Amino acid sequence: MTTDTVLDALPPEHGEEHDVHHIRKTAMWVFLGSECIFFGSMISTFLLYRTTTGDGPGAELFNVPFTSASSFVLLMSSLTMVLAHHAFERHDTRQGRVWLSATALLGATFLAGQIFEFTEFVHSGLTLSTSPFGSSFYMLTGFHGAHVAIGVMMLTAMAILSTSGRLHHGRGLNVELVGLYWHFVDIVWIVIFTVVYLLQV
Amino acid sequence: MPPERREPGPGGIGGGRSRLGGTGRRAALITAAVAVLGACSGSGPQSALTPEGPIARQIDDLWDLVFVLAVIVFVLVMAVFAVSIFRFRERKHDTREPRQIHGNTPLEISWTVLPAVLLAVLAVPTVRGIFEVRAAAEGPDVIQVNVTGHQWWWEFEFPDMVSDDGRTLVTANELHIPAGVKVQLNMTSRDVIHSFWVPPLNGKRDVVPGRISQLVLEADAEVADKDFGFGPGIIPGQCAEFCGLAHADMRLRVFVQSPADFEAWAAAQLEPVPIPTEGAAAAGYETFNSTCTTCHRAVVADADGAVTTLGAERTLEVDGVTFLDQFGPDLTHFGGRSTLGAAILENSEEHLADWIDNPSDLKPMAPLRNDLEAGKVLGMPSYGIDAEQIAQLVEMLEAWQ
Amino acid sequence: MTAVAQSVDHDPKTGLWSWITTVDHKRIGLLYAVTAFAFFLIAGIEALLIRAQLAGPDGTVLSAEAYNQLFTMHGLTMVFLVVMPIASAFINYLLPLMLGARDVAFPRLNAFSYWLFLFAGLMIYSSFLFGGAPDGAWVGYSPLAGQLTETVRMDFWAVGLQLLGVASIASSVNFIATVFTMRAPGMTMLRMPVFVWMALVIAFLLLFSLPAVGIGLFQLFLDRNFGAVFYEAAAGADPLLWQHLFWIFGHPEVYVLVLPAMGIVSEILPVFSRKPLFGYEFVVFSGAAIGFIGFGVWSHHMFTSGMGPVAEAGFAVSTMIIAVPTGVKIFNWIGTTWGGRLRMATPMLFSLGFIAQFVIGGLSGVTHAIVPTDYQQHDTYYVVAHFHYVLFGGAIFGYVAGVYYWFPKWTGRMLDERLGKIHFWLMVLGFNLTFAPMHILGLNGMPRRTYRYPEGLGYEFWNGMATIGAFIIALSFVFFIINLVRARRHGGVAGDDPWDGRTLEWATPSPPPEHNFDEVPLVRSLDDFWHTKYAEDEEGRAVRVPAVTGAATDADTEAGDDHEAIHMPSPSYYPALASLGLVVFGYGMIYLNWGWIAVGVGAIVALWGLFGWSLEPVTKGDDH
Amino acid sequence: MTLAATTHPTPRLYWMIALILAVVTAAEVGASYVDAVEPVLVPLLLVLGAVKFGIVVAFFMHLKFDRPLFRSLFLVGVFGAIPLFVVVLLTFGAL
Repeated sequence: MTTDTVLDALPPEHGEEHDVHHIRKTAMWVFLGSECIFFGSMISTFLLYRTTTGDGPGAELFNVPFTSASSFVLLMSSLTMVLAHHAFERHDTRQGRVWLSATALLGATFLAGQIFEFTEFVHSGLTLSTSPFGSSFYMLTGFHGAHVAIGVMMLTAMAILSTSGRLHHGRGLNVELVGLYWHFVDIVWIVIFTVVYLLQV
Repeated sequence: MPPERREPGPGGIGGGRSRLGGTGRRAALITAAVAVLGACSGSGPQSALTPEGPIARQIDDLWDLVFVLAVIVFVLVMAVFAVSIFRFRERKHDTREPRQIHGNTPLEISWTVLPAVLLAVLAVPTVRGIFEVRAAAEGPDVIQVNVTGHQWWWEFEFPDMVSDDGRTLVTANELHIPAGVKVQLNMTSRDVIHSFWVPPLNGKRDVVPGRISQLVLEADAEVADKDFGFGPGIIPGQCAEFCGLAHADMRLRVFVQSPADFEAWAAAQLEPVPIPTEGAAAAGYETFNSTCTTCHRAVVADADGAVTTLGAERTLEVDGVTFLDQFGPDLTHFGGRSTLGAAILENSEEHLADWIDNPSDLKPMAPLRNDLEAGKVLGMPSYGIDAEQIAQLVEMLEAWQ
Repeated sequence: MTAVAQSVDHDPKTGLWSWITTVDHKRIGLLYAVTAFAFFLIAGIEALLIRAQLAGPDGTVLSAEAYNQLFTMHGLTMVFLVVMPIASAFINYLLPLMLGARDVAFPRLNAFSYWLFLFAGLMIYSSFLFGGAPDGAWVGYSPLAGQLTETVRMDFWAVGLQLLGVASIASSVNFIATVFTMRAPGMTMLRMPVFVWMALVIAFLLLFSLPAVGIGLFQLFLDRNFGAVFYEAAAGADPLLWQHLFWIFGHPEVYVLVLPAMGIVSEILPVFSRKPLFGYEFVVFSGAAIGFIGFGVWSHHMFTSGMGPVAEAGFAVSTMIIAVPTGVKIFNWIGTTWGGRLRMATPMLFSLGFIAQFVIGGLSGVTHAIVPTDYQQHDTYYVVAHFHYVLFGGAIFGYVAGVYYWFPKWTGRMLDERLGKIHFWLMVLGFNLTFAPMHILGLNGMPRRTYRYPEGLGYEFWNGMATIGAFIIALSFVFFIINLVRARRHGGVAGDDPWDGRTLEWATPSPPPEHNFDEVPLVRSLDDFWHTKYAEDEEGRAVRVPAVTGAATDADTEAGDDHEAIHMPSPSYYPALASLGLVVFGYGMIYLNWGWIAVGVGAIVALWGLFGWSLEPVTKGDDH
Repeated sequence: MTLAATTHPTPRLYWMIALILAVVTAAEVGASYVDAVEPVLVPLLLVLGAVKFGIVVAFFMHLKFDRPLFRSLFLVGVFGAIPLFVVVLLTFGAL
């Protein structure tokens, strides 16, 4: 961070009402910065143990075509997310709700793919206890999956709330913030997909 | 008082006591206490400030340098600070407000640059010291020792000291080394992280499961004759990394011997001990062979000279090196050791009897959590052996000199 | 200034429920302070027991088992339940006031952080009732921490720290958002008080360091309870990974503990020297530099672990570099006193004590950077001496200075100067008597975390001295407590600005009203409040500005003040509910064999709290 | 400082970006199966991954158009984490 940009951060305009939206976005970006270290720790644990497979199976288990497909699904959910945000900005609640639901659905599809993948791996003999490779693989992808699941829950909640008109800027849950979170989960997967799957083949 | 230092350190004579006593600025009491009581609180046989070998001395020289610099910096800074406090403290009749000084850039730059220069100067011997102290010992004279850290004792194996029938020299908690010779320790742990530390001979080194760490010990030639309070040439040390319940009681002793004495010791250690054939000791042997050998190891010979190693041989492979991994210390020459319980008690019949009766009374351990199947050992259990059997065992073990 | 306080229509609400549901940063700050002080007394008793055990050779006051629990809990309590929350108390109370704001950015998130801290702290201490407290040292080195799975002691540690971490990340996000978005008009970044800067730096430190240890704790927890093998050497794992993840957090954490105290001292010295802080920008940027470089030195806790000489040399150099900005701060503090008119009131005494003792701690820190000497010092009492000089002689002295300084603002009452001075001198004496000898003990080969030492190694005398010193420290705090209790009723009335302060909090009544400022102040310079009171003559000396009735706030009033329009956030019980749910969830995780019910109940309660929280309007009748 | 939120991207741009992302992903997967790129596979994949990362952050998360403060906050996280963990892995000799 250059000092210039820090010092640029001028206080908001005069007046009683601070820009709630701006405050929340600041907080969300701060939180996402922190999440970089969170996932960074897990990714480096995985990199440390990527060949520590002991007697168990290793990266040869990966089914790259399958995971590419589910990566694509998650990538496209970022598109639907941003379209949902765009719709809500134009106060088009109906279209926004459609895109929100699509995003949640794509997220759920990704999760289903992950559950399928985990089941396959466990059947092939890779569990949390098999080796440090197994431990770090399941932890990294599992925590990412948990982030997706939380995102799906928030998206679903917002889609439902929007039907009763209870979704607006004054509340904690709002489309732009959840969108930032959702895109972040997507870019983390971009890194995981590259580092864990593609580089192992 | 331990023997005096090799030479008076720049900070003063007498180890760390008087040199550090002055650091508490306001603690005039401590400084006074140092002066008064200095004579009766020597720096002790386990002190890092009384190096007994070239490596520890190199570290100590570095310490002397940084300590003197730190004291100079401290005195200068505190002098200015004290002047400021006394000169500018509020006085009754001076009601004038002070001049509002907001800063001074040249001053700021100089007190940023000066410490940086000082530290850069310190960085040079530091980096050099790291590589020198860390350097592995090389050459034909170097004695190799494989060290296995256990909760809560030390196992030593001399892989190059082999008997005619192929047995290596194994001992526990008491490490004998020849004076004036480099001894290379190759260390690993079977359970948690330990740290091997004999301050007068070198700094400490963590002993990490799954890794081999190395440490070189070297004692000056005359150390073999010096008495640090435990007998000639005996230097205490202990585990320095918190390793659970009995961490405080995971001690060790290094016996620095003249090369000739060391050779003799090694040769004697490689000999098996005799199986007692009569009296109480023979009965003790029965008990030993039926109970103790579950964990302990001993090399014995019968009357015909046939050598047997009692107790299962267990090993641990780390990075291609094989370490011994017995559940309990090798007891072959137990009677010849000066301590028991990982150097926490003098080796006497009385102490040994108490120890066998209930080890956890003397040293906090958790033998109830042992799971030998899984290789988990957290101390020696009490077997509820009666007093007579204990006496027999004691007699036998103490006879194994 | 006092006159305006009456015109506001918010009733001062009282009673237990009002404290549980409060979202007022000042009340939350006080809650933090009281809770942290209670934990401080507990940690102090633990320390006294430890010192009693070590008073002589082969101590028998405590068993090894009890000793290991007590030193673990002492460390854990002091770091996570005393110093961090006391810093949080100051930041909570002062940050909005110093910035000219009405509250922090997220008042309910703030309440959530407090309740989660309290409940997690109580949860960790409840382990004493469930078979014993954590006993693997606060650093919880693997594989030792993963070893004793028969007891849940280290599960309490792992889950408790995780929850405390969540609380700290939440408050960090909150404080950062507050500093970046809630400053009063004209309050540019370089007009912020140094204390605010330090709060901002530590918020970033926590934000970027806690996730690392959080992952480590998850891994350890999975190892202990779900058969994972992150730290299982037999499976090929490397236990040093834990040390990296821990110290990537643990080292910045040290600065988290001490930087707010440095901020406090940087506020107190100018006020009692009657001079501005010498080199404000340098103090600010050196603080930021300490924070930044603080992320590049973690491995100096691992010099004996066997990273290899290249890594050791690199971290030695980075550790030396961090001494430079630390020195800059000290020189600037001395520069602040130089040429001033030093009023030796209690806050000033504690600040001066801070400087002297911190210098010792800083210099002994430099000796750790000289790696070969650290091979001898590491894990000995020398290290214990070093970090107590930094964290007790430094941080705690700074926080006590802060209590003496701001107590009038919090309560409207002055603390007694005579008792304060007795407290100070006893604490200086006791502190140095306790910890100076530990340098000597460590260099003479006494390792830390040992529950007993034998005769014959020369440790008796200095251990005895240290024990006497510890009890003198305890005695000094008796005077502190008497002072606090007495002052609540009988202390002199403080008025708004008892110390002739420089920062905006002194422009408010003591204690400040719920909404802090009737009018949001307009800030035109650093130390703006001071400049409404004083100008400089041609010699550069401060001269009193002829009293304009009222000060900053009145002079800078914006038009159309209408107190009715000040909307403060409504009280809410959802934050407390959500944190309670998380802690119940935590208990369930610890007792997995029967705790799935608790896991479920906790999750539901937490979600209920979070959803209720995100759906309820911030302010009543503010449903736009 | 300007609040550049006025220059908001359009759905058309979003679709375009999604198309680019899809193409890059396909290229990545393809590259990992082609023997010819084997020698440069690691840097290639890292670069392509970084490109995708950057595009999503800049456009979908609006970082390109939003306040510089947000950019700083996030970049501190990303560019703080990378050297930090590179150093950790270097001490293990794992890179």
